[in-house]
Amino acid sequence: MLENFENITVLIVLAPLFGAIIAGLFGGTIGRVGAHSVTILGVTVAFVLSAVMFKHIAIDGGETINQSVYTWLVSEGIKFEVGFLIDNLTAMMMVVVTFVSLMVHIYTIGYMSHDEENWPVGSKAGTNSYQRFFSYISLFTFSMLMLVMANNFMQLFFGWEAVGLVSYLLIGFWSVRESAVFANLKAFLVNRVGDFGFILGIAAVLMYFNSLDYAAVFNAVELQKDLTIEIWPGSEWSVMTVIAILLFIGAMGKSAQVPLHVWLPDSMEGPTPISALIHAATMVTAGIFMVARMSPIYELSETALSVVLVIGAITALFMGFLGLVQHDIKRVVAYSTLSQLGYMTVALGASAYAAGVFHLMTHAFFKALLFLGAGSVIIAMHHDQDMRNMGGLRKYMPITWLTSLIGSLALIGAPGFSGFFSKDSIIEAVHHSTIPGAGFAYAAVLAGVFITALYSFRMYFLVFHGKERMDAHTREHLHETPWVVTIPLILLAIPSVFIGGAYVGDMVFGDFFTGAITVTSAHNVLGAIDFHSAWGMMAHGFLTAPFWLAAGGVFVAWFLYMKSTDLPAKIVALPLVKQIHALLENKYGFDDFNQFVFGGGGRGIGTGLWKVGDVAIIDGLMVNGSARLVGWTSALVRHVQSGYLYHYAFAMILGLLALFGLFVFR
Amino acid sequence: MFADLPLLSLVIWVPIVGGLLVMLTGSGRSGLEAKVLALLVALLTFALSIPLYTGFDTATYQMQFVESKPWIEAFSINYHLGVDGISMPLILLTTFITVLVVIAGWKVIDYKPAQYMAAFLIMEGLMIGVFAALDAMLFYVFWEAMLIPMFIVIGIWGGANRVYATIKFFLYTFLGSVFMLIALLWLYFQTGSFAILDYHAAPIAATAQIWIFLAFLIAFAVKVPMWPVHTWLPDAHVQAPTGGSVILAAIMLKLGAYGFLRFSLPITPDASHSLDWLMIGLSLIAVAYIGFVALVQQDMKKLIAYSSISHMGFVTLGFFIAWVIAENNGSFVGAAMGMQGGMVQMISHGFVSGAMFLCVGVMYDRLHSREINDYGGVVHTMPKFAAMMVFFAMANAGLPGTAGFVGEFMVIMSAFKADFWIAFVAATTLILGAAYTLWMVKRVIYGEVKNPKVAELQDMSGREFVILGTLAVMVLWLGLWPAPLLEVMDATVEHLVEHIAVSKVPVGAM
Amino acid sequence: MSFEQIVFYFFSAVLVFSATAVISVRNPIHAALFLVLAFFTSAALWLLLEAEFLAITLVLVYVGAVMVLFLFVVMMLDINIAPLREGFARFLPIGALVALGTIALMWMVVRREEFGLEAMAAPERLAADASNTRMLGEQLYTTYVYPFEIASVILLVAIVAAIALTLRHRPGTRYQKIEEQVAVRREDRVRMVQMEAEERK
Amino acid sequence: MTFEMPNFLPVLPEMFVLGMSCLILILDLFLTERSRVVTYLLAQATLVGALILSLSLFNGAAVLSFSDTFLLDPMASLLKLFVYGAAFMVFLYSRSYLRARNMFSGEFFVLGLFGVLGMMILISAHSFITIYLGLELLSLSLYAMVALQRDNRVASEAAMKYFILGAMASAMLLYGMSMIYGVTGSLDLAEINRAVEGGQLNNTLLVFGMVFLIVGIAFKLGAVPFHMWVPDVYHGAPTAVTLYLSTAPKLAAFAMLMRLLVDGLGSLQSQWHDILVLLSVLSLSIGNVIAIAQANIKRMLAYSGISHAGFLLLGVLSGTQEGYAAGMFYAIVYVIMGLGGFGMVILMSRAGFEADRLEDYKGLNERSPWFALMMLFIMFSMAGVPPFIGFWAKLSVIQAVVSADLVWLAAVAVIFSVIGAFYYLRIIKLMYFDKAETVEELKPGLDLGVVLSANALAILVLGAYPNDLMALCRQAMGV
Amino acid sequence: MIALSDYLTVGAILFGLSMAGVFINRKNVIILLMCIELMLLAVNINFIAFSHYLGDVAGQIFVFFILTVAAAEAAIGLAILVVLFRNRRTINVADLDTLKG
Repeated sequence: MLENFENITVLIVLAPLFGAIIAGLFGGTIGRVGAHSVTILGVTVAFVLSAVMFKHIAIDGGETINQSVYTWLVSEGIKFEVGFLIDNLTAMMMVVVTFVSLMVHIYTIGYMSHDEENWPVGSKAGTNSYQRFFSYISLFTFSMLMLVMANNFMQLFFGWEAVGLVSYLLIGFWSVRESAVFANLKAFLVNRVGDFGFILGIAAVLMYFNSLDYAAVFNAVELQKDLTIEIWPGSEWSVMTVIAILLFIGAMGKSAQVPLHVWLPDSMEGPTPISALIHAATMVTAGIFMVARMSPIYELSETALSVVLVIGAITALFMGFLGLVQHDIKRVVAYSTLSQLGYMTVALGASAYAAGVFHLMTHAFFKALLFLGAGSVIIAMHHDQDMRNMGGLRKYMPITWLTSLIGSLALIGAPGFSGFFSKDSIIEAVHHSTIPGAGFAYAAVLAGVFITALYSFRMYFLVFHGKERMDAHTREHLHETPWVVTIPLILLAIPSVFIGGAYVGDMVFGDFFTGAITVTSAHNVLGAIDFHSAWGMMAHGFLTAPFWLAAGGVFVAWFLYMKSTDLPAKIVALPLVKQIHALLENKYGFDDFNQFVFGGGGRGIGTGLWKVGDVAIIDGLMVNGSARLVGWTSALVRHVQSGYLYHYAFAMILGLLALFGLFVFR
Repeated sequence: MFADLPLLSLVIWVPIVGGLLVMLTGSGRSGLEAKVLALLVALLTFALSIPLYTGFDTATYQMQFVESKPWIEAFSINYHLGVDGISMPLILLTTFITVLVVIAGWKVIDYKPAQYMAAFLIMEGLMIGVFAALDAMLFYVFWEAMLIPMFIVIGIWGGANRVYATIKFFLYTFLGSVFMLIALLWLYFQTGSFAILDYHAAPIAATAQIWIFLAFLIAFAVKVPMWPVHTWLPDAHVQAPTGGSVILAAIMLKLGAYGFLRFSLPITPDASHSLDWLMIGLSLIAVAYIGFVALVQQDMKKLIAYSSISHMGFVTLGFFIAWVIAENNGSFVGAAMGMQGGMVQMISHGFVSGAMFLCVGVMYDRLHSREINDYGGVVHTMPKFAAMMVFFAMANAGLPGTAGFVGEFMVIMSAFKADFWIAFVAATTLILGAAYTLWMVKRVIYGEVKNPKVAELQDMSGREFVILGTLAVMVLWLGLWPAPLLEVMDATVEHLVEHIAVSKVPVGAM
Repeated sequence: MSFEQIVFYFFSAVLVFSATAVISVRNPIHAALFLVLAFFTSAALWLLLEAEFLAITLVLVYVGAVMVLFLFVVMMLDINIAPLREGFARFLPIGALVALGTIALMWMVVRREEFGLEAMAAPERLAADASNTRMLGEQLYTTYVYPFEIASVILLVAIVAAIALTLRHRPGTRYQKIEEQVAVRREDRVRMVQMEAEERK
Repeated sequence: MTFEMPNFLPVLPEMFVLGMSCLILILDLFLTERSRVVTYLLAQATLVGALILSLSLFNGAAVLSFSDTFLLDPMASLLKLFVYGAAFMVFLYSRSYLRARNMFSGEFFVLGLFGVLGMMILISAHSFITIYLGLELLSLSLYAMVALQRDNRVASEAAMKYFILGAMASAMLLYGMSMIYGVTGSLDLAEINRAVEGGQLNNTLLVFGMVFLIVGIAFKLGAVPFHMWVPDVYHGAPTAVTLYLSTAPKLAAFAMLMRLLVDGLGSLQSQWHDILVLLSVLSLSIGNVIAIAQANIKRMLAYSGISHAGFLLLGVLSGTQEGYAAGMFYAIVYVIMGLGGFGMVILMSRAGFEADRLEDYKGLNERSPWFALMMLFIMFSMAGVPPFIGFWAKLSVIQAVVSADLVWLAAVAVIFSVIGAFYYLRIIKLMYFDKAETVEELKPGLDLGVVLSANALAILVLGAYPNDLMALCRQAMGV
Repeated sequence: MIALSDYLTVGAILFGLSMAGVFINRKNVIILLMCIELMLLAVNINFIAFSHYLGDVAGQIFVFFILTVAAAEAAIGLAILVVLFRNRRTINVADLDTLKG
């Protein structure tokens, strides 16, 4: 059976869906154990088969699978199908998704074990919330697989929206919390703004390629690349640029690029496991994956590329800053996620798709690790997420401490850790890139390294070292989290350390992605980097600027938060810093702006159109107005019927004269 | 076995006669016998309508299941029935929804249940008649007669302000349709026949086409409804009983759109061409303007009503996009996709909006309030229901995988082919639709339980679960595999596009 | 000016005058009498037109019957003239205006040359023995027998209606019903009552 | 002076009705209050007999008699049939009503029959004289009937107004006749038509006379501005009489219209066309608009009747045979609907209680769903909503108008019919949407209930299958 | 010689006067009845004049019938008048205004 890969692909997708349906519909009957068993089983099957698939495609070099499962609809001869495309890129994504998902499933058993406490007494939604959660994350796995395995835009959009839906459901999982349901609405709407561009992009593709099938489109791009479209009179745009930018708007929404990033920090309202799975490892990287997948199109538009580059750079740097001022442990990680997504985007913009995707993979592991570590800490802290109440946890929970340290090192790109390889290759790539905005981007990513190190280790020191700031009661109950929590940590720590070194050769500088990703020779920045071996790169790494910046960051963090802990307050008190700090505190004012302009504005327009347009003018004036007019006329005219005979007679005479008049005056 | 039966006549008259019977079973006490009988009739009708689908030949655009016998020789008016790929799905939709509506009214209606059920059955028959009529006068008779039961339903079982709403509804639509009547008579004097298909073939001078088109427009625009003649809809919806709202949203609105396909486009293609800017403009206004208006509604039914208008904007947009496509691409390729998108949107909106109204109804039956602010945290007391509601809300917001997505997707696709900015405005529905729907969901379903009454709510009864469940299945099916629906209408729509592509203005005449 | 013309203009003048009087005098009795005058004068005009029978009929039927009926009614319903006196001049101008307007308009039409002498010369006088009555009678009972019958029905209806409307049995009036008197029995008249005596206070 | 025996055969119905009326008149004198029903039965028998006679005489041919003063053509036969029918229904409806108000006297039926006779004469008149006499016979009966309830103040006022205005109108009609006579030199419609067609007559004079004629006709039809009597008389008269004079005479009026304008002055169509347009537009607007403000259903129906007259004129003014057929169809349909409408008022009334205020219809659906439904049929039919017969009537006249290239007029008509729909809807609103003020069961006499149901159901059935009635009207007009 | 138009003029004047009479008389219903008689008289003059100048007897026949009808009309009119007076104790035209609107 393992030979028939067409069936395997279907099985990979359906296994988690099956688990999700069982756990979702029959959660009440099968109970908690039943629910998490069935979903974990489903995801395990998916993972194992993905691994098999990965071996078949990537390692044994089996030829790319491009199969159609069924025809969604046919219109004017254009077939919209549901189908799968499995090449190295997809295979890699599948393994990452299913692996992290599996880890998160296991981890969730521990994390959600006391979920009933999060629900108000007597809430029917509270019962079975555990099963529901598992069904959701399995459903997410299904959707994400649909997304990455799609072989056409329509299905891509399906997965795209499906993961959005699940994310919506999970962010608002604790639906009793106003903040949570606000956050999930915000997340969905912001994503919709992205999808708005995305669907227009798809429409453009359909218009110019008369097909939504990847293969068909990518084969035709060369022929269409000189087409232009007139968006508004007198402005000719390259079709490729338009398509690329429209699609990228979608990516901005999903991958939380400035200015559509605002939903991601709030999404931390959701339970930590999904923060790890959805908002760090997989879903938010869908945009990155998509752009990489569309590389044949992007390669044809330098404009689009530098847009991507600049947006990514901005995100990478400025979101990093925000990490510095956060006290909520999850939000720190969230902002670091934003910043790392920025790095990936930069890579894409620099046409270093491979590096971007590679960073996507490593980041998936160590960021999931960091989140789960944070989650483990939160469990230990009885769901207190404020770092100011932590400190010195190292001796209470060694495994969490160690794994988190590994995660942080990987994140700041300490040589040897997987993050190092991916991030350094990105920086190098940008260094070699020549397209507009590359200079700025290079500066941004370099600065970003320092910032990353600073906030990561600020968090690390505040949590695991220093004096213990939590209250007595909490301290007594402090202990290492159960194995279901720690096992995933360990399992994730391993790739966080080694995967980078192991695969950087093939994936970034090798031909792993050939066929999946297209890079024109003009943009081939990775080719420009001289790479001999992972070891060599590592050794060389100690001499490069990024390393020293990272080290500096770590040192500053140590100095500020271990050595003289009262210094930060003083610094913040300084005049100029004060304003900057305030600016960072309210996140550059993005939220206030959106609240006011879009939230308020939308409601304002709506009220205006409704009250004035509908109620006042159409209804009041035209509809009821005419009715009132008739009634009024009638009440008036009826007085002609005065009841007096002589008036009646007069009317008759006048009528007679009038009839004569008809002939006299014509 | 069904081939020899006059299926269409059966599907039309069984519910009408059944309705009369139901009325005669006496507006008694619980009216249980009336309800049971009504359900049987509705199910029978549905069963009778199935062969229309199974026996349907998707290969041809010709009318099928045709029946024709002379009715009024004086004016050569015939009792002429038939369906094609456009009308057949709508008939099935009608028979299907009516069954649900009957069930929905089961426990809720205690005042004169017999009359209630009868009204709906008769309405069903008349609406099917509209879809099946191939004779303009027959069409008009059904079209007008349909108003009577609806008028009664809203007026008797409606809310506080029902009288204003129902009279507004009646006069609005009545005013709209009388102009169509004049146009039909004029056509009769041109062609000497009331057969719609003859009108399709008849050449008409350009100016005359404009007038006819406008006359039709008034009639159909009111029904659809299009801005600015839409204001009867929110009132009617808000005041109507749940069943009424469902029929109204799921089927009656479709009649207007159907009219465009059956009359305006094929009879006056040149006028449609020269006035398509108007239609597209109004459609886009419906999408955007109404979207914003829906955003600020406090009354759930009003909100859904406005969202209906906005969704119907897609339908009309899809219908009238053809010529812009032709101008910008030199061929009508892509026009059919728009029309099919509009058609799919009609069907899917039938399911989704119907389901939404039923959801509101479920809550209204318990709390007797439609105010969003009276709710909040419903999920804690009615989790099953909440799941349903969120699902349908997502469908309403056009989530892929649900019925709501397909139509919008296709229309946007072909709108982009026509013009970037048309597609741009149309696509705003992704944002607006999600905004007003989910914002309502947030305030109604999620959050803490503030209203103590909400704390006492009971979750869905089996009856309600069956209704919503069935609809959910349909919505999913249509979303995941719309191919069968498209297959049914493909030939017809393709032919329609070919038909409108050629001018009907007689040569020399102008 | 020939004799005929003198006669014509004289009677027309009187006719018009009396007509004006009919609509303008306050006292209905005077009005009635002026109407009688109007009938007389027009009868005279008809004689000029050689419609002797009708002229006579007019005098006999109208003056003799209808106008008498009028006067009878006027007097029967003893209406006090006082309120009828005031508020007449108020409407006179507008009334006069209407009257003049209508008359002018009609006159403009009828005075046209089509009806002038050159268009329609006055027919020469009939022979002395020519009987207008006979002429009418023959027509009436041959060609116009059907209308004649109808006219009779109309008169019948008039009778029926007049009676139905005005004849009324006074409820107060008593009639002697012999059959009841004969059929009367003792218990109809006499009633035995039993009542015990009460002691005086 | 030779005198050939006239052909009595075609006049048999008239003779029969006349004879029976006289018989009843005499018989009634010898009847006591209790056996008064005999009069009623005889009256009905008379109508049935006349119906049978007319039916047996009904053939496509047109027969002249009594030296061309009498004409029996298909139109006449058909209209007569419906006149009998209408009168028959009226008597059926009125019986209990009259009893309750001790108006159940012979006079009512006798005068009613004489009215019928007048209509018959008018319908088959072929000369100014017969037209005038028929009209007067009808009018005089009606004047008397309106005042028949002697102790009724409003009724007598109504009668007085009706009489004065009616007399004025007939005087104008006569003046017009005199002018036409003067110009054409004849009283016979056919000869007049011939003379006019000849064309060397002076047009102004003809039109001058014609206008007066039209005034007379318009008054009878109740078309604006000669409608002033209609609301007051309909309102003031006892409902039974209102029922009578609002239905059958409309047919006679239509016949009069046809005889004078079509048979007589057919070749002046281009002239009277404009006048009728003016009249119909006025009637449509005034009638429908004022009806909205009414609180009394008899008055409201009166105004609706005025607007219906406007519609009827629409059919005729097109000047085509189809148009005349449409007008005739409309008149007949209006009679059927009017019977139902006023019949409902009678059905709702009790001794000492006239159900003529709109409030009296509140919550009828609770008191008697069945009759509420019947009233709903009638109202929607009057509003011209399919599938009821009223729709087909409107359709056919509007079709006639459109065929005469008067699309604007058609538009005006439909707009006002929409405005008019409002007050019909209000009745339904009262019956169905409002709570009843009184809970007492509505239990009319069996015959009354049956006849009303039959009437209303006829409206529905004819609406579902109007073909035969239309065909009748059309072949009566020789289409 | 007297022209036909002269007679017609007389008739017209009479007719106009009597119509105006119906209009301006607001006090007494009887006067209205008289006005109507006058109208008919005017019409009769027309008919007779026409029949004389046309040399056609039909006009006179018509007048004959008009006279008959007028008599009947007068009878009924007066009967109604009597009923009215019995009910209201007045025949003032201005008082006949209970029916209006």
